[in-house]
Amino acid sequence: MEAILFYLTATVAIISALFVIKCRNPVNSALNLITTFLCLAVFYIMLEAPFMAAIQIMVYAGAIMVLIVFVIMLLNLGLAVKSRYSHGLAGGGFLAALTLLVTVYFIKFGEATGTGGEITSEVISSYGHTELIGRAMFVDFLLPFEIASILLLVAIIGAVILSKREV
Amino acid sequence: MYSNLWLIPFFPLIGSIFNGLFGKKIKNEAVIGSIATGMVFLSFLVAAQNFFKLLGDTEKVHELVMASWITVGKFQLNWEFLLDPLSAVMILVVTGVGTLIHLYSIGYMHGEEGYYRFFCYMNLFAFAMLMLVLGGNALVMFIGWEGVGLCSYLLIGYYYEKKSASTAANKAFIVNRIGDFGFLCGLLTLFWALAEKGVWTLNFVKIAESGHLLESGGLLITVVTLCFFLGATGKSAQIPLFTWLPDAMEGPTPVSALIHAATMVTAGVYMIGRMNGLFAMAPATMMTIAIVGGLTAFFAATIGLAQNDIKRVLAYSTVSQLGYMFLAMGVGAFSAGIFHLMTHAFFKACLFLGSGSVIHGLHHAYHHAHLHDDPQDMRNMGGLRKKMPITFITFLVSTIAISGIPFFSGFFSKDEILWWSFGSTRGHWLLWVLGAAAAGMTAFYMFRLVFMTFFGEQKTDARAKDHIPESPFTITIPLMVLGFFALIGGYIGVPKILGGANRFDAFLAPVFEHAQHANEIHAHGTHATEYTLMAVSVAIATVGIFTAWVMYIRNPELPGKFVARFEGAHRVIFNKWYIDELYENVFVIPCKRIGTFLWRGFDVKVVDGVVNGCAWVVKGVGAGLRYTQSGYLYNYAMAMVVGVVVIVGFFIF
Amino acid sequence: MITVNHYMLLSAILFTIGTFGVLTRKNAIVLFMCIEVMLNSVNLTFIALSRHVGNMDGQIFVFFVMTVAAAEAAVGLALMIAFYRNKDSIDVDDFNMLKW
Amino acid sequence: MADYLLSIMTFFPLLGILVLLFIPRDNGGLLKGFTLVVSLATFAISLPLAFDNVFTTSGGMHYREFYEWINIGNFFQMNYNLGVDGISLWLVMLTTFIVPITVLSTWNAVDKNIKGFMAMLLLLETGMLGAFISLDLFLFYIFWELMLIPMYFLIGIWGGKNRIYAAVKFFIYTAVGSLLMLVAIIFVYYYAVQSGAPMNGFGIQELYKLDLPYNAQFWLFLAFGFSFAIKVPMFPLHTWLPDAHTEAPTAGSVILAAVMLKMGTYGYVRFAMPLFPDALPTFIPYLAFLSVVGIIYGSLVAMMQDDIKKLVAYSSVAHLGFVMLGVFAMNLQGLAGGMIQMVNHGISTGALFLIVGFLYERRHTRLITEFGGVATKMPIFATIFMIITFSSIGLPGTNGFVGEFLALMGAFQSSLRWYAVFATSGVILAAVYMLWVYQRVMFGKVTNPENEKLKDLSAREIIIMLPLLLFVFWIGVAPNTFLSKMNPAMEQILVQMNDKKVAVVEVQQPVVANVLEIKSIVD
Repeated sequence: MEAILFYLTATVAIISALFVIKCRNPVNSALNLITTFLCLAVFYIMLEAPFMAAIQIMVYAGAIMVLIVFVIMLLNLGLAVKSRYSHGLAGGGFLAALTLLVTVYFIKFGEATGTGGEITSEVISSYGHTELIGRAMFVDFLLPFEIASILLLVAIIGAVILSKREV
Repeated sequence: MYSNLWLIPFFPLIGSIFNGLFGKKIKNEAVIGSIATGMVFLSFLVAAQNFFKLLGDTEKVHELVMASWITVGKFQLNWEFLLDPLSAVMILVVTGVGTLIHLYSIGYMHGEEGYYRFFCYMNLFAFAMLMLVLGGNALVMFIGWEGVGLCSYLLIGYYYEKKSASTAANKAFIVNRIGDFGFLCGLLTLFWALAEKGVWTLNFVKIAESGHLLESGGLLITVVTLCFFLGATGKSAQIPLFTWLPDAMEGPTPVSALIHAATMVTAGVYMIGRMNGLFAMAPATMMTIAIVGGLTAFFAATIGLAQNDIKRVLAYSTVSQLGYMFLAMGVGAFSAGIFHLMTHAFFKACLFLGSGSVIHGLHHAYHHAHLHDDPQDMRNMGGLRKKMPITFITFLVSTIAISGIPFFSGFFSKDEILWWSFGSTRGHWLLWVLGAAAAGMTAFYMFRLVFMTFFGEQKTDARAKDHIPESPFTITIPLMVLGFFALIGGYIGVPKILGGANRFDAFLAPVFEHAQHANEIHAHGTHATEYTLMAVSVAIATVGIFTAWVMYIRNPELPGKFVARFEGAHRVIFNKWYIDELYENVFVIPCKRIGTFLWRGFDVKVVDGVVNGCAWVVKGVGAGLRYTQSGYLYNYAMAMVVGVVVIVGFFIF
Repeated sequence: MITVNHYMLLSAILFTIGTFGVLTRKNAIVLFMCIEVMLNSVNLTFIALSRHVGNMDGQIFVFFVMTVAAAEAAVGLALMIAFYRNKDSIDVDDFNMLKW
Repeated sequence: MADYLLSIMTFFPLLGILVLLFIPRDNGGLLKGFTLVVSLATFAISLPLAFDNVFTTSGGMHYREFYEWINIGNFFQMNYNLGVDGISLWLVMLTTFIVPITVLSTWNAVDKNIKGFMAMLLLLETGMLGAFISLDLFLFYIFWELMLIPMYFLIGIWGGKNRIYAAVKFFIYTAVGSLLMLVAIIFVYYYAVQSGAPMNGFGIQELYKLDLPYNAQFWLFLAFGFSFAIKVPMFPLHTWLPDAHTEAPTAGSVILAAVMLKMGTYGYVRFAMPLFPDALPTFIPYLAFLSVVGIIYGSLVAMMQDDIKKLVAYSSVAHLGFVMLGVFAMNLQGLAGGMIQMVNHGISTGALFLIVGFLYERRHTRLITEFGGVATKMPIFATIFMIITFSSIGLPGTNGFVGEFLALMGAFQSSLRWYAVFATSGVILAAVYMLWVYQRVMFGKVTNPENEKLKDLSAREIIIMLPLLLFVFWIGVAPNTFLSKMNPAMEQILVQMNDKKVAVVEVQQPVVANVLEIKSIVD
């Protein structure tokens, strides 16, 4: 059951990702990207990380994609781009294949070590994923969390200043 | 006991600072001049008091430590003064002659624009010179040593708007610096040599005490003393560093009298006297000194024969007389050298001041007649004895004294030097010959000077000749005082052979006796020899005077013929043996060339060439590589991916 | 049985697709989306491994990646708007002002 | 106050910059006035150091401040480690003393972007002070680089015609040296970590005791020595100096000459020599040789310059040669001479640059041939110039003599005797080039009509020069004021070099506190 779900979702994710880079119209690309994101959210649930799945949908599929689509609409790009691909098609393909080769090799011959951490399925089900995340975030990683918030603030200011018509 | 020694240099310093700071505002010449003169006179009083106290004292060496100066580890140096018979004589000479010359300057410098500046420098000089002679260790002495050089520089360059004056000032200071280089090297080597033996000192008394630690006649002591002697040649204008002194006559005449005749230039002699213990231990150095001194006396006298500028004649005469002093030091006649230093201070100061009086008078006359003739050229003078009687008489007395005519001061001192150069254990008859020949020439050119200036018909321009006045009393009083001393100054040192007690020698004995005994330096010979030598030297001087009389009074056309006959020789002598040109070509021009080459050739081309070359290489490589920066995003992205793949691949495989 | 290797393989494929897109597409916004695909593939690895190891840290890291992605989206898109205003295009071929 | 004196002193100018930022940029007077006040206050803060007698009795570090800063276990640890001893004391004082003078000297000289200029001056002061009092090698390196940047801008923005070239040359020269030094610093640190020697971050007092093998010391000394030799600058690494000096604004030249060149010589005394004493004897003959070459070469080249400022710059090369010769004599007299000469050079050459600045402000040229007869028009200026000239020549009674004499004396006592003889000839050459330029500029008749309207020094300019003149004579007549506070520290450093086993006597236990605790990531 799990395997079927995995392969199905994986197929959808890969195909929609391919469409992201294939579609002529950026709006279509964006919609395909949303599909990919949703598939990933499914995986997160399968990996017993429901909170991450929720965030994935909210932040990526919700916020970021809306932003992207907005921008596409705003600039009214449509089919303005003459050709989809730049001249590096062959080089890009080769390099991408090489990347795949290296990673696959890595996964095939490597071994994921370090099992046996304290967060097991039982722990997750007894505490709930959200609480675990929260505890990690606000106890161990408090300072980075605060720094991240400052980063976002800076990004907001940056975005406002950059898109202002006259500085 | 002698705790007021510090006042002696202190007074002139105060005067100098006062005139330097406020002189410009005061403007009143009388105030400025009398403050400066008064300050030197005050130190003269203190010096005289200390002198007489020392005269009656059995203990002859007194040190006064004022304060600590430099303390670094075992090296401890104080501001300290040393009073012994030698420095006592020197402070009397410096302050005494100094006071008179200051007084003289009040009248002589009247109306000068930088009146306050002049007196500021003069007082500063008095301060530095007193530091030099009173310094209790070599470094305090060195302060004075360089300080007098500085004042000499300032005063030679007093008329700084004249190019020749400022050039002469530079020359004086730089040539002196060459001497100072020697002095420093000697000082440092000596200090090191003594420190090796465990004596960390620069104090003169301690140096004298520990001199025996060094090997007598050894290489080290010879090098040290030779270095010191190089210092002395610079300051005292000896071969090979004498060229600055004649040029130094660019300064006002009182400066020439005080600094370049009576005091500063004798500093080298004084220094050798101060370190006589060391010098006595180095016979090779002593011999060098004697030879250099004798040669200087001789060569400078030859140059003096042909000069026409009244002050230049005196300048070469000074160089020549300084040569005598060095000759004395070199043959071990330390007290005779100092004796000659003293008598020379009197008669040479008097001569310079007298020439100044003449120049002053002529200048006045030319100014009156709106002429621009050279008031220093003897060919424009003549017959002045009636116009300036006091100047003439004092000048004549001093001339006789310098010529070595019996019963004048110069006779006693010069004769003692000649006797020692012949009879001393460190002497040689050749040295005597050099000295005697120089004495004859001295008599000749000094009387040539007198005859050209004061006798014969007046060759001054007709429009000016009736306006030559006798100088005012501030000028004549110092002349008379100095003339008086030039006359009688020698009687404190009448040699035993002439029935005197040579009290001067006895007074200085505590300073020199030890070194002379320890190193077996003494003059030996029979009375007959001594009498004969005396008679010969007097005869030579008389011949010189007579020749001058013949050539410049009886047959005034004779010199012209003489010059025409020996044209080549005359030209060489007139041009000072071309020494200046030689130095210019051997040292100055190559130095400038090397400097220019090092700058334009080495610094700019080689060093900067390498530096800029590196920059060019980097720039060139960069210029080639910048074409990889296409500006296209995917190129960069591709490069990144390649990098990632390579690095990850490296870790995996 | 689905192991962590399956997830990682999937992640590798997605990453490669993203890379290919970044290297070849000309439209800056599509490029941007490709980067998001790459980021997401990495996120997947993180979470899978976090689960595998039994440690929360990986997931926390995903959280930060998302934060950065959000910030990047905001600034990056603002940049594109600014660029479009100046050049009337968001074709990366026109992004060549930094060349020599 | 006393516990934090060094920090307050070092960072007070930085605080001044913060306030400076809020002063409107077109209010030049206020900007200059405020900067002057800040720099004077810094000087006032540093004054207790000069009057503290603890330096006369103990050669150790005083006014210690110690805080942990970055601590990543054995991987990397550096501390905020400050202290001052007799060696750095007078250099610190010189720095705080010279900065107000330079601020005053810029009153009319700078007109573009005064705010930036003043901020750079203050930043420079912080950098220089920090470098002199750092006891942690890494902290030293930070300050060392910190002072490079403002100087780069001072030359590059406010300089003369060829300023960009000069600034870049200055920067790259120095950066090359300092990067080599950085490598050496890191090597020493990790060597110490691996050998398990007791350490305190990069604290030099602990590193002094480190036993390094000879061939490591050889290369390390080379790296440190190279870096410092560039800064000194020693022949043949000196060519950045004339360019930098000529193009820099007066204030920049003064600070460059007075303080920044001392960084190199100070670096030798504080770091290169005591850290690697075994390699030292190998290098001393070469370094002494280069010093002597520097003296003679600098003098000869200075002699032929036609630009006054360049002449003074080359004379710096010669003067620093004396410093280095004294330092390499490796005895107390030489070291004392070197140290005193550093201060002297700061005063005399600083004053010379100010003098050139005065002329430049009036005539906008520095060519010697343009002048002549200035003495008649500017008598006060002539007097001051004369005094400074003789101080630079090293006339006894002025400061220059004490330094040169002690340095030469030290060299004569050591094995460098023959070098010293040649170095002594530098006193002749110094007189030649200084007096010659003085003659050509000041003496003679006024031939250039431009010079007719020259005005004598203003009250402000006289006030600038007076303190310098005071020290010219003070150091010349009573150098013990300064020497007495240096001696214990120098003795200690010499003992340390001669016998590494003799431990540094710690006078007081440093106060440990955590200023910034960054959670270790590696742990």
